[in-house]
Amino acid sequence: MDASSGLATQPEHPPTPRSGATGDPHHDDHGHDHHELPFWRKYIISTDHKVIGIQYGISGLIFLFFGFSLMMLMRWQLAYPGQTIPVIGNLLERMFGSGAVDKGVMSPEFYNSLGAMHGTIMIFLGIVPIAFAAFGNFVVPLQIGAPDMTYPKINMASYQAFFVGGVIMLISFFVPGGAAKGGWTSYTPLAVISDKGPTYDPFWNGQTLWLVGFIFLITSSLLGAVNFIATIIQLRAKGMTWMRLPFFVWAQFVTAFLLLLAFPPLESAVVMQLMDRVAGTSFFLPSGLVVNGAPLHVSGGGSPLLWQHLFWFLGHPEVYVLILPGMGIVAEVIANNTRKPLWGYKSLVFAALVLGFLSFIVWAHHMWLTGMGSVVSAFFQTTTMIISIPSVIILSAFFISLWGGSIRFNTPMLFATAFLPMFGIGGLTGIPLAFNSADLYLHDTYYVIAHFHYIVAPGTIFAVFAGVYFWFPKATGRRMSEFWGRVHFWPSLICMNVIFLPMFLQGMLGMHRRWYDGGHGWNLAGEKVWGLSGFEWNTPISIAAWTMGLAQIPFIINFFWSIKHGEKVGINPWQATTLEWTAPSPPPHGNFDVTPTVYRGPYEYSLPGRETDFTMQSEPLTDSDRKAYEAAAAAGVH
Amino acid sequence: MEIPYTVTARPDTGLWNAKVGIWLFLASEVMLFGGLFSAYVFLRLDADPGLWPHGLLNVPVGTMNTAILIASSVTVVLAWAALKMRRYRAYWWYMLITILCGVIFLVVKLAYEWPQKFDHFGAFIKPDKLEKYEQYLGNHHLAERGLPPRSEISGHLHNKEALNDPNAKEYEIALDPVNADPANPNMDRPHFLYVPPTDKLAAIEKEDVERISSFGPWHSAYFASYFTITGLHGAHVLGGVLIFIYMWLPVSKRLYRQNPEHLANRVEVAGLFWHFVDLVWIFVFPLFYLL
Amino acid sequence: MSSLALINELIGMPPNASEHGYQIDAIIEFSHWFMGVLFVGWSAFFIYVLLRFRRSKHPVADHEGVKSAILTHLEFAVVLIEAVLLIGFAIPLWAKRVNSFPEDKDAIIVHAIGQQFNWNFHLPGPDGVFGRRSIELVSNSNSLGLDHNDPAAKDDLIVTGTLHVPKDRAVIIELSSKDVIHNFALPSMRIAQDAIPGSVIPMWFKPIKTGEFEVVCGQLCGLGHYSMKGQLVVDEPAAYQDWLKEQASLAASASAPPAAERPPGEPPVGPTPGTIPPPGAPKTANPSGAPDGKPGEPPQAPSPAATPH
Amino acid sequence: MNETEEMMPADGHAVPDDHAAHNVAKHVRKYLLVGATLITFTAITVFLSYVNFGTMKANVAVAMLVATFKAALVATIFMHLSNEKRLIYRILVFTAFFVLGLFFLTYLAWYDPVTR
Ligand code: HEA
Ligand code: HEA
Ligand code: CUA
Ligand SMILES: [Cu+2]
Repeated sequence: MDASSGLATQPEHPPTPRSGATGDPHHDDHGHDHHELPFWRKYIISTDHKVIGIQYGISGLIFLFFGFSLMMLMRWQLAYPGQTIPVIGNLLERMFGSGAVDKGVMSPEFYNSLGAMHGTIMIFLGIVPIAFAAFGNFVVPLQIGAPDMTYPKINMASYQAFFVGGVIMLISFFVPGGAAKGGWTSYTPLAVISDKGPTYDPFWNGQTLWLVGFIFLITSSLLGAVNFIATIIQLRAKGMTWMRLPFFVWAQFVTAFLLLLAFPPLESAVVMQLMDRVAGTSFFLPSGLVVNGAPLHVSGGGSPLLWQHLFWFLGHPEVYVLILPGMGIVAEVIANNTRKPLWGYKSLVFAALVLGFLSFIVWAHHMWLTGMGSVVSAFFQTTTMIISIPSVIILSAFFISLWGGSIRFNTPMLFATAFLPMFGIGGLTGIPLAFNSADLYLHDTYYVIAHFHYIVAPGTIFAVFAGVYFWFPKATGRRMSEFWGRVHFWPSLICMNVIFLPMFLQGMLGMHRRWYDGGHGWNLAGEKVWGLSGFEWNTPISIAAWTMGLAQIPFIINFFWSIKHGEKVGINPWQATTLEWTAPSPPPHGNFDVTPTVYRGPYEYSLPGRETDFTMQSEPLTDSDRKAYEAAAAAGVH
Repeated sequence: MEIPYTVTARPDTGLWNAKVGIWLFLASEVMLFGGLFSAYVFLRLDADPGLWPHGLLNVPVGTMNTAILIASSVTVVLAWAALKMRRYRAYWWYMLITILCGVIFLVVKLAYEWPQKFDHFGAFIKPDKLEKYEQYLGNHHLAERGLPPRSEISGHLHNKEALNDPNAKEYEIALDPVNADPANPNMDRPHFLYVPPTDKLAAIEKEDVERISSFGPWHSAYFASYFTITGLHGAHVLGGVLIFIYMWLPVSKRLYRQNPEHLANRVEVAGLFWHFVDLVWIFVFPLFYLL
Repeated sequence: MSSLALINELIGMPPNASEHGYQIDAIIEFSHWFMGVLFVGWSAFFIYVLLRFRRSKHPVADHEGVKSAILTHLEFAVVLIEAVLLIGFAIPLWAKRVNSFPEDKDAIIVHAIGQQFNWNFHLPGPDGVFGRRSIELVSNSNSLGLDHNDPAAKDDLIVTGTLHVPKDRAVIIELSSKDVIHNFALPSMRIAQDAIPGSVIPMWFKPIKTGEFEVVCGQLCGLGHYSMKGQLVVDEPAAYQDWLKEQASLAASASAPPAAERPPGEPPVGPTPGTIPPPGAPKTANPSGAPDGKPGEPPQAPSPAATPH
Repeated sequence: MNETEEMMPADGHAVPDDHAAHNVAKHVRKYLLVGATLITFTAITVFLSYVNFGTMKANVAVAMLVATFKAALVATIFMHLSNEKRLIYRILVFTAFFVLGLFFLTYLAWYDPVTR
């Protein structure tokens, strides 16, 4: 498997050749309307979709890493409960106070904070900003041949809102009582009454800041979503018809709609919970609560389930927000590295749309055990089953796309291929969860944890890595080291599975989530399975998780090193067909020297009877092409 | 670098960018208020029958505000029409009226309606003490009429200091008509004109009171949703007013000179937002004031 | 149906101890078979393709790729199987769970009330009538606010942490909560249900094995969540009667407040960090019936012996 | 309003020759009419709220009916939905579907609890 086989180090000859197509980052200012800008205008408050995309990407990766670090702490507590955290134990105590870490031992509150914030940060500050905002911002306008987003200023505002939200989330670690402890789901009443001790400060406490931060994050996502949809609708280049859009653009389009329509109900719920915490309302507090043996003096008359409905109304679409961009990236990488068109492009697009549509009417499958009658549960079980079909279609289409290809295994392709079975495992294990009779047993166990981590961690994160390696040359004009890419890939793949496979076993034993003691207090966790008892499995898992951390070092170094010192490449190093590869790398303000015109579909690889095995979307049709397409249309292919 | 279709419509969609954007934004707004309203429905269905507060708001004022918002909606379209017909002066006047309407709406809400609620108190009597206050609650009559019992005695709290004074023994409340004359069936019906508390004083012992609170958001699920939804709506009104002020200031004249169609588009977009705010109020008004 | 439970056993599902449990096991088993087949099938295809069509082996890709309609067939098969699992198993199973509760007369009815961080059980006593509970009466000595003036409450029993039930008799548990949402999960009985403050939700099962079973709190409920452990002891009917008598006599001499009480305000204490035995530490079985996961006391180390086989 | 004192925009003529402007002129009376109708119906709602239609459900239904009618007027006339581009209808149809789902399903979930 020759790594750099497909890597053209000489610039290709695109329809619109350009002199300064070297990777020198200072070229990215050949704006048509203005010249040298001060640094802060160019990189801090820029309205250029590429800069904003990169801002999102870097911040997202850092948050991702931060969320990962939180989890590595949790893994210590799970593997060696109640033992002093080595090396950084005292440091943590000084940072977060003895309420969180006492003599190097983490407290239950702190563990819950870590869990909740790990989930929140990974999803809302890690994956969404990277997979949706970063790649979306950088790639989509380029792929549809647009000069920028429709509303550049709103785009900038979106990033700034995200940034503020993120900062608020971080601050919340350092307020009295620590960050939010109610899980990323913030179920009420727990979330409403948390921190409400005698020293309760209505604003400076973890849960309230979590809510405030969320309002910013939601605003950011909404602004982004509006921008994406409008851009894709309005700014497609001449000839870029809907059915010529790269699948990645379709994925982003559906994702944007999910955010646009699913986030607002959560925003309303967040506002209500905020009212509950600061204005003394009781939207989510029923009458007659007795906390710590003392009756709670609130008006009552609220409903805890109301929160769950509004949260999961976002919650489920959100999970497809996490996976769809990943699928989009994988689609691009696979098509490019199998050197053949994606199989069943139409059905892929259709499946993505159906997926988006259905994801709005399945949310109660997270609430099977809240006392749901047979009618409603039958409805939601059915919709949940149906929604798994489009996923099967998408994944199967990817698998079949491999057939007949000439697969080159460069780093992006390695991550993309790994994505398929990993998502497969995660997705398939969603099926038993979808039957609420089976979920009776599996609910809230590590089986659920394993289910979704298989999708988001070795799934989405791998897709993200694939995307980073794939579009890095476009953003910088240089590419990341193939060798270190492999050093990054294989350990990551192995660790991911060592981490998450055993969690299925733990879940089947009945070990539950959010257990501070990792199951040591429980007989059911003492049962042996495959040689180790349920809680003994925590140790290998944790070790793998830390090794995973080490495995990221090559990536981080490779990433930053390559920005300046990576091997220079031409504007189309992967010999890809989509429009972004016709723009100079890095593309200037305004992207294209000559606004491209599109003549053909996105994945015209290995067209018979050509000297190159790829044909750019912007390459005019020859007569032979025309005949070929007509023949194909007649034969009903494409 | 020029972004296409900011003023002229894209041929195949027939729309200019901002038009697409505002409608997408409004779609998300629909979901936002949809969430709040579904919460309202959810809580109201959950509430024990008959105990959902009723007729506590000032209907004439609410009606007036509704009329004002509708009027402002009219003036916004007229302003836009004026621009289309290139009558800047008319546009300027219509815009001014719109802004004034918005401001009046907000003032009425924040300076009149809300404060009125905050110094109106209700005391919830403990279940086992209800009998003692029968003269104010009239639960026997309610029972005869097949209505659920009530536990709240409301009105003007004379001795506010009693609220957080530990050795104060009782609350003095100037009763609302409902409690002043509980046996009278047409007292617990909402009245079109706001009926002030009577001068009939009631002394209520503190330890008989489960909870006493002003008619603020903490009073009940009803007021919680009332304040949250009208608050959020008010925020939208404020936003709209600010945008309109910007479009009304001289800067707009400059844009008008360069490219009147562009200004017209902006006004149309802002107007769409304003109409939506109006539209939300059209549902808020009956749900909270009338039902 | 242990004949079926291959995968379940393989991946460590503990033995079932309730009448309906085998159905739950069956649906999990079936779906795992279904998933397994899909997974193995696809993986085989996957690996074969990766090897056969790698560039060094297959330098020139063909533009068309697969033309056959296998995918549609595959989809159809998947849809079919999912439909069978859904309509044939899942939906009727749940309907049975929630629509056909046993008659009161041939069931044991218990009120279980969750609180941070333990379970309180309220038994009606011989008269079979539950006494009135109201939060006005909640106090340190009366955690559930049972109204002792209510004649029905005279013979009621309040037990904390551990509940005994007889074998082969349906148990109906009416779940509610005092503070936050908990979840009354009985893995070995294949039953679980959220305990949601402000509402009372019934659940039922029929134990078919004697022994001690752990009650897990399956919903994050605060810092003591991980130690919120209840105990379900399934006795032979005779032993169960003895337990009732014992409890009754205890209640009669109701002096000491229930073990689970703590003065209001004082934060609930989970196991103090550091007292949790490291992996491989000697395991001691639970003294039978001792209320487990009692705040202030570190949860006992697990003991494989405690769950019967 | 006097045309001559109108300020001329850059593009020269006070009224652009595209017929859109003329249509607009025609619409103005309609806008005023709709405004009047809306205010009348506000009055009607208030009046109806003092009429008891038997059950609470009925009262709510009536009030919501009137409100929906008013909302429809605003949307179709003021917001020009009576003749918009297909794209916008598409967006709104989806939104409407999901918001109804939100209402209906939360209602169902509340309506069908586990009891015995
Ligand atoms: C990106 C994230 C993501 C995705 C895509 C999914 C996809 C699915 N999820 Fe998951 N889910 C989560 C993230 C995700 N989920 C999260 C975060 C939670 C927990 C939330 C919390 O409580 O904290 C959760 C929880 C969760 C629950 C609640 C469990 C519980 O709390 O008790 C349920 C129940 O129905 C469920 C079901 C499903 C189903 C049916 C799918 C389906 O869409 C899956 C469809 C996919 C397939 C069917 C795979 C098809 C592939 C093939 C057929 C090819 C196979 C090939 C090979 C293996 C080589 N999920
Ligand atoms: C997108 C979502 C996401 C992701 C990616 C992850 C990733 C991981 N998660 Fe997380 N997790 C959640 C979402 C996620 N998780 C959620 C929602 C919960 C539930 C929370 C709750 O209970 O409320 C949870 C809970 C959860 C638990 C259960 C805790 C408990 O219930 O007590 C555990 C336990 O092991 C865990 C582990 C892990 C591990 C080992 C990873 C690993 O896969 C981590 C892998 C991460 C990386 C490899 C990042 C590498 C980053 C870089 C390399 C950046 C490079 C930086 C630069 C270039 C600047 N997670
Ligand atoms: Cu109770 Cu968790
Ligand atoms: Cu889901």
